[in-house]
Amino acid sequence: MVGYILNLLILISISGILAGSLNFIIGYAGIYSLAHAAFFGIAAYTGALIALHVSTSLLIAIPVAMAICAILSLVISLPSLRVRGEYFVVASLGLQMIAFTVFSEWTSVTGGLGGITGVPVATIFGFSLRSLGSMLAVSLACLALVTFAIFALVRTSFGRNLRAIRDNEVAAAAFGKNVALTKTLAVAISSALCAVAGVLYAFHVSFVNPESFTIDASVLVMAMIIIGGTGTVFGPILGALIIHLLPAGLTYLTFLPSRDLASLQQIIYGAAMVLLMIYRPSGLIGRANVKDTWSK
Amino acid sequence: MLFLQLLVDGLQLGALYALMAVGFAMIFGSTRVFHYAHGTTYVIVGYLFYYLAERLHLPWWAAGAAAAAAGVVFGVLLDRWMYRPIQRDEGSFFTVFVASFGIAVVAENVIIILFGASFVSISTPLTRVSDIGGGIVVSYLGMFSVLAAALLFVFLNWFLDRTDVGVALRALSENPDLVRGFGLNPRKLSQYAFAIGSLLVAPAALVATCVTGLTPTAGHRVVLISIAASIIGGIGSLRGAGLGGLILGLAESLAVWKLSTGWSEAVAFIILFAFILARPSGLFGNRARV
Amino acid sequence: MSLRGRMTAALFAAAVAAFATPAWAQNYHIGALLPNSGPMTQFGQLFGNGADLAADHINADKMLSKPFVIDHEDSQGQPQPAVTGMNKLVRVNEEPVVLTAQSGVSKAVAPIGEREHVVTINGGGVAPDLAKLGPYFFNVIPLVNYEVRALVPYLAKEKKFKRIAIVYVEDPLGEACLNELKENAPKNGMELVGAFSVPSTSRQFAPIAAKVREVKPDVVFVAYYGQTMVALVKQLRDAGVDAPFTSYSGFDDPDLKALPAAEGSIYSSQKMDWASTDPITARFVADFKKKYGKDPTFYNANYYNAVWVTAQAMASLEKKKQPITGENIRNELLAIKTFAAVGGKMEFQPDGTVSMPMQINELIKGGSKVLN
Amino acid sequence: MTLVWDVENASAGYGAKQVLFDLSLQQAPGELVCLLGHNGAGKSTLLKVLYGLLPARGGRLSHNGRDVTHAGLAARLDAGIAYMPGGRGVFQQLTVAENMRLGLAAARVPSAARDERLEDVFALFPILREFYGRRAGLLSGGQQQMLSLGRTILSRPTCLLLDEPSIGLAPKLFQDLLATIQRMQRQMNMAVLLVEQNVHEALAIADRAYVMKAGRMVYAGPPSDIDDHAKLMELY
Repeated sequence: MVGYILNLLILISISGILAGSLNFIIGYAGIYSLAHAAFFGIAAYTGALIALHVSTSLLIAIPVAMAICAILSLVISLPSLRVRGEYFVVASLGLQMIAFTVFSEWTSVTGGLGGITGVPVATIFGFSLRSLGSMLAVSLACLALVTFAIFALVRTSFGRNLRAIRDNEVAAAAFGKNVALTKTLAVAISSALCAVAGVLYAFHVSFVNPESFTIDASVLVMAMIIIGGTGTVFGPILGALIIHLLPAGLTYLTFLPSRDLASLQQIIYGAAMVLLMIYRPSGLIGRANVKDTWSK
Repeated sequence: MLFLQLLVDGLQLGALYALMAVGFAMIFGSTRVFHYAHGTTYVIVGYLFYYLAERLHLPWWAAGAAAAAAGVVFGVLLDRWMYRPIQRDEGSFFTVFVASFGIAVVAENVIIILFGASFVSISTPLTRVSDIGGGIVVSYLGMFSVLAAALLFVFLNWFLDRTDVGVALRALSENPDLVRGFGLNPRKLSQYAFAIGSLLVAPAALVATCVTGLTPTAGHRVVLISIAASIIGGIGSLRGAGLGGLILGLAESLAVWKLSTGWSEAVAFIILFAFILARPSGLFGNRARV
Repeated sequence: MSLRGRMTAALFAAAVAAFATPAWAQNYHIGALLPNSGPMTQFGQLFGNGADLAADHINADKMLSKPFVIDHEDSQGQPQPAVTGMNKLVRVNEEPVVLTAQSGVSKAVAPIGEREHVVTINGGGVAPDLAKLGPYFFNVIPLVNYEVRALVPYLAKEKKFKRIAIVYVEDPLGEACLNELKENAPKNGMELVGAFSVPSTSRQFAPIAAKVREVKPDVVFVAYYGQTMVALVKQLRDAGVDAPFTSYSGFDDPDLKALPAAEGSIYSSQKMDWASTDPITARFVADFKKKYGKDPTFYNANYYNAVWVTAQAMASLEKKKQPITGENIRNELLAIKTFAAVGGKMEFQPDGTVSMPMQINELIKGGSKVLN
Repeated sequence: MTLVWDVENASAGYGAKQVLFDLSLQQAPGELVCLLGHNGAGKSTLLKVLYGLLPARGGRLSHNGRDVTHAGLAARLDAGIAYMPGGRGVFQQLTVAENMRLGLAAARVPSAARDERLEDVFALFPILREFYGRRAGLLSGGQQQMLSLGRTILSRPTCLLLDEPSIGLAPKLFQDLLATIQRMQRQMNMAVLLVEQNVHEALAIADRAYVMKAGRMVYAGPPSDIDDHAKLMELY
């Protein structure tokens, strides 16, 4: 029982990191990326491969994955950043599709659809994270660090530039801000932070395959921050909590017909997304007046 | 020989892709709604067609027409009861998208409860190929796909060039505020966009129900293809989306000519990637407006 | 309410919900982690039906001192939900045994089973890499290698096919079929004239059909599974591939049996004589028809067997007055080794795989018949 | 006499931001009124409220004696109100013909009557006939303004709302355009409400003038009273 809750909390922490890192570009920079699961996946594969071939230490896997994700995000996002707004979303969706194809087709590295199995238990300072409790402690610590990093980043002049770009890109450019550089950096930072979640995920589940990094996953993360509230520090974490607890809670509603239970779960979940978007689009703890920054 | 056969197959596939993509591009271009539930329209049309034709034994043309009509109604109702309220209060592009995705999830699972998760398909001799000479084989439905696409494109061209609503829809995609400035009602226009966009996905759904079979989750792929084709063709350009769809269909088929069959899907994405890298505005796209 | 208040409340609600489960001690429980939603749902139902019937029989026979219950969790056919479901079964319900299916899901949950000493039994996936998932992982279905080795000689000798082509999915299952075919076709005097891989996401097979027609095979091996195989067979046939199809046990699929295009296909499976007078098989067949109103398939039988042998091991442990734990059940399964099960004797190998005799079947209108 | 516009205590705004405060304005039939004021004084906003693009939050709008405070766009078009937006007022990607077609469609002119309406416009702006099939984006700034104005009068309005027609025009062209506007007003007996930055030119043709400042009316009266630099500066 305790194990179940610990497991759920670990997944929530990982999702919290993921959602927080995406919120960094969506909520503070106005860059709507649907390719987040792709970077999550790249990090997870990197983490798994490092664990299998180099070292099981999180202190090695996480920085390497962060660097790889940041570099790849630069290569990939530079051309995409040339287009704006909705166009970037569509372009990022394309990247997500390509990433999935690469994950499933580049068999020699990713193991194809079969994925990579038997990722060993993570270690940190030589201490093995075999127990769920220690894994949770590390995940929570990472979540706290990432959240604090974002909290601190948006308060620097870089963060102010980001918000200036989010609110009015043309005006920001007119004030001499280097819009392309700022946005690219933001995407790189976001991808690097997202890598933390990817590595933790690979170690926790000890199995990586492409199905965990589909467009559905990207949208799920998106839903987390939209439900929780964009541009807030704790919104993404709340969103992650809800998205994980909703299906888990539904399985306890024993009066639902068991054959269709899974489908009913999905229906409730989809309907919740729709209703929230109609009636509480700023998210549960969103900014009071989102109109000015959200509308085109 | 193989090349010609693949070309013919690719044309059939591309024709249907083109229709789906143009439908999506029409809705996206003129209303800025990222209509993820476009794929849901496809699935609804297909399943209704299956239900009417295979279970209720309606004549195929009546079943097809009723299913297509239902798709149009679905699109228009979504616009009115979901996208409009969201856009009115919030206007966020992304809020609309998430809601649309939610609808896709709901519809998919309702269909699973109603019809089960496995394939449904309509058995008809029309899907069997026959030799049209030189070892090239085509099925009647394959020819129908190409013909339907051609006819719909002619209709679409006429509609966009020669009718008030068509011209207004093009205007809407250029500048929605100015449409109001002219005294036209963008909301009414967007319903037309949804009606026509949804109608365009119907032939693909009807053909797929017979040829490839249909699953409740088929809608996702429809959206992915539509989006990829829209990017390749240039967002905002209907001609571009149509051409993009055709290119994707042809590429998917012709890829196996020299390459291993495993590449057929990836080739489409490689083309997409090349466009994103080298020409993010696509074939006919204007540079994104601010 | 403050943010912290809200989060605490949500957590508390989850904890209450989680603890509010019935008292487990009164019953024996095992878990079933099957695809109850998603593209493999059809199979999830086949698997679940077989397992549920076995539970009925075990309780009817009073084989164990307490009622026997199967707790179902949905794997959605995908690793991540499967891991969540597995954790729930193993850590909340503390099930000693979990039934699973499919390579991807099995590979994802097997490490949890091993770590927590929970026996994990697969009765649906046949990919060869399922043989290497650790000491707690059992297969009650023969893996595909054995099938191809039995199938190819039949195709060559009885059917006199000379040219065989394969259309396969790019995953361990498809590649195993390809490799076995590469090795076994020449041995039996057949030529492998073409090997065509299908990307796992593809639904459009006309181009592949064109390639298959180009090599003019006598018979086409399809190595896929689930709904996509149904679509593949239908489209290949529609697009002018006239050669008969052949495949492994994955072909024993109600959708394929209902598909006119698949008629006449030849496929291998574990030996299963439904008309057998052996009491276990006869009872299974009769009660299955009674309960579900249709004929059983291998998959129903495999999951029936998975539950059946588990209960036997439990009963044996009860007799020895040993606690019912995953570890003890595992040791007992390997110690008993040979079980009387539906379809005949089932013998576990030390690596957790099972060896069973094979048979060759042909799909006929609305069903299948045994050829040898 | 029924007033074309009788606006009492109108207020309006965007989101949380209020732009217009308790505005009142009157216009007689056939009268050319110009509306002056700084950038951001709320002139364009007032036009949008009159045309129905932006709802009034308070006050009452009366047009030809009818309360149109809550009337929709179509109802206002039918009532004879037409609006020429500020900035780019034509669809760049559409041809001249298509822009005109949308004007006719918006005014719900039956197809039989369309040619006649077009001829009216061609009579005023012959250049539009010449470039009828050309994409509007390819026209010069002045030609685009003519197209925009021509499109506006397709509905044969009795009340024309013009938002800074001078934008992007060379002084000479602007003079011509103003002359045309004045001619139209006289010939068709249209009430014209003209928002302009070029104060002196606008005052020269206006029958009456209003001056706005920070969302409030600060002057209403004959143009001659304020056509004097010092006086105007005081108001601004």
